[in-house]
Amino acid sequence: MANAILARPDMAHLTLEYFALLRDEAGCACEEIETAALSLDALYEELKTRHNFTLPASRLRVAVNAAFARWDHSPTDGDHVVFIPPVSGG
Amino acid sequence: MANAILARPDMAHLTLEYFALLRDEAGCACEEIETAALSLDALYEELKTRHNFTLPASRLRVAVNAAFARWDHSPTDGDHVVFIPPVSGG
Amino acid sequence: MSTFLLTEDPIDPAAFTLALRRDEAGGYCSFEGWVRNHSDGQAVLGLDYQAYLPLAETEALAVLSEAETRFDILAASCIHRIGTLAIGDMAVWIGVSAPHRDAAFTACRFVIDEIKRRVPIWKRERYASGHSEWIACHEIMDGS
Amino acid sequence: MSTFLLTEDPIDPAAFTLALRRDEAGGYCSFEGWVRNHSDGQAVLGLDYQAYLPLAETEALAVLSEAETRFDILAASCIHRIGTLAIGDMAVWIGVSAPHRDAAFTACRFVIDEIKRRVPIWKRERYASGHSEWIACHEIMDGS
Repeated sequence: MANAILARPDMAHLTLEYFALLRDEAGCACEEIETAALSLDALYEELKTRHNFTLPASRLRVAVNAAFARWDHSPTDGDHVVFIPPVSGG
Repeated sequence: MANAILARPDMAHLTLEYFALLRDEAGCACEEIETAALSLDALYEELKTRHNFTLPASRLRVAVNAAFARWDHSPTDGDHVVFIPPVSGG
Repeated sequence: MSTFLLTEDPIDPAAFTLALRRDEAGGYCSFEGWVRNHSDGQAVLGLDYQAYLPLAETEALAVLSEAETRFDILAASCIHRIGTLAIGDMAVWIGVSAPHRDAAFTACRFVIDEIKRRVPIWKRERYASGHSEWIACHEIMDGS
Repeated sequence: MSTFLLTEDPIDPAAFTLALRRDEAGGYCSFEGWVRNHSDGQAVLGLDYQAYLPLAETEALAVLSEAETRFDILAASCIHRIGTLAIGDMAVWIGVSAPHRDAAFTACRFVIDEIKRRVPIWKRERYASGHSEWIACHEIMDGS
């Protein structure tokens, strides 16, 4: 139980959806993951390593459950997370 | 013949077309006149008196044969003259 | 390149818009003037437009041609209606195609502003009060 | 008041334009983005658009609502296409009605600029060279 304080034993189950360059680099539009990441920032670094994403977090925004979120937000079990590459609509 | 120098014996036959307020005040869209006026400026003063036009020449432009003209232009026999009230298209 | 039409019929810009299409065009801006039900606090029933046709055509084409010279656009056209118009009727249509949106917007705005300023077309407002009045938008222009 | 539509079908603004009509409206400005055959000197064959639908809808409606608050307009709407587009296809349409033309132009320009800046829609350009590339228009936004 001392571990709980350091490592967060309750892994969060998340749905990730990818768009544009991130989708190409991840090789999928959607994936479900278990993560111990305590922030969206940490989550992106985890995924960046796994998928070799080329975009730094500084060029992205992030949304949780279809609303923009802060990078220090802590993802919760069941969250739907989308990292938003630079947009180019119009 | 001495009169010719002072009064221009050759009267010009002109077609006048009126628009907007000038048409309403003249009571006609078009008229043919004979004039001895030596400039469009003088012609307008002549017509202003005849039709009780309320617009001063300073608020008008003038066109001869479908092209904008100068007020000191001398109308020639056969000319088609239009005085242009302030426009308001669009 | 540019087309100007004065018409007594309801304006239908479809064919004109189509003629502005270019493979190099990335932006298209259009403006429509509609007859609105009020003017300077007075209730308006409708408008009557008159135009001095030959000079209006020359002058409007000059405006369109100036727009094509001054701005990085591909084509610009304008249709102006004359006669008796009711509330909601389209009085004027302008369309501009350009490689990029900035020039499309700027040129479209330029064309409607210049059309209003210098093309010999006149508008009479018919008020609910029964009164009607020719509207004057320009004041003295230049020496000519 | 304002409507936003994301669609995989060709854009048809007719019904949307009709819904912007008001008896108090004297000016209507619209903008269309068309797929053009070049970009930064490269020949373009077409575009692919992706959108994060729920957030794109929320954010585009926020842009339209901001336009209605900031400018003296009556209504503003936008349609954005997604999927695979060819040269000449309409990628985006914006329409704004207002009592006077100045607000119509300003608000229409505001909407397209903000849509491009912050709505989660992405464009990939397919080049004649065979290469294709996701285009980045925004850089860092704010802290969020």
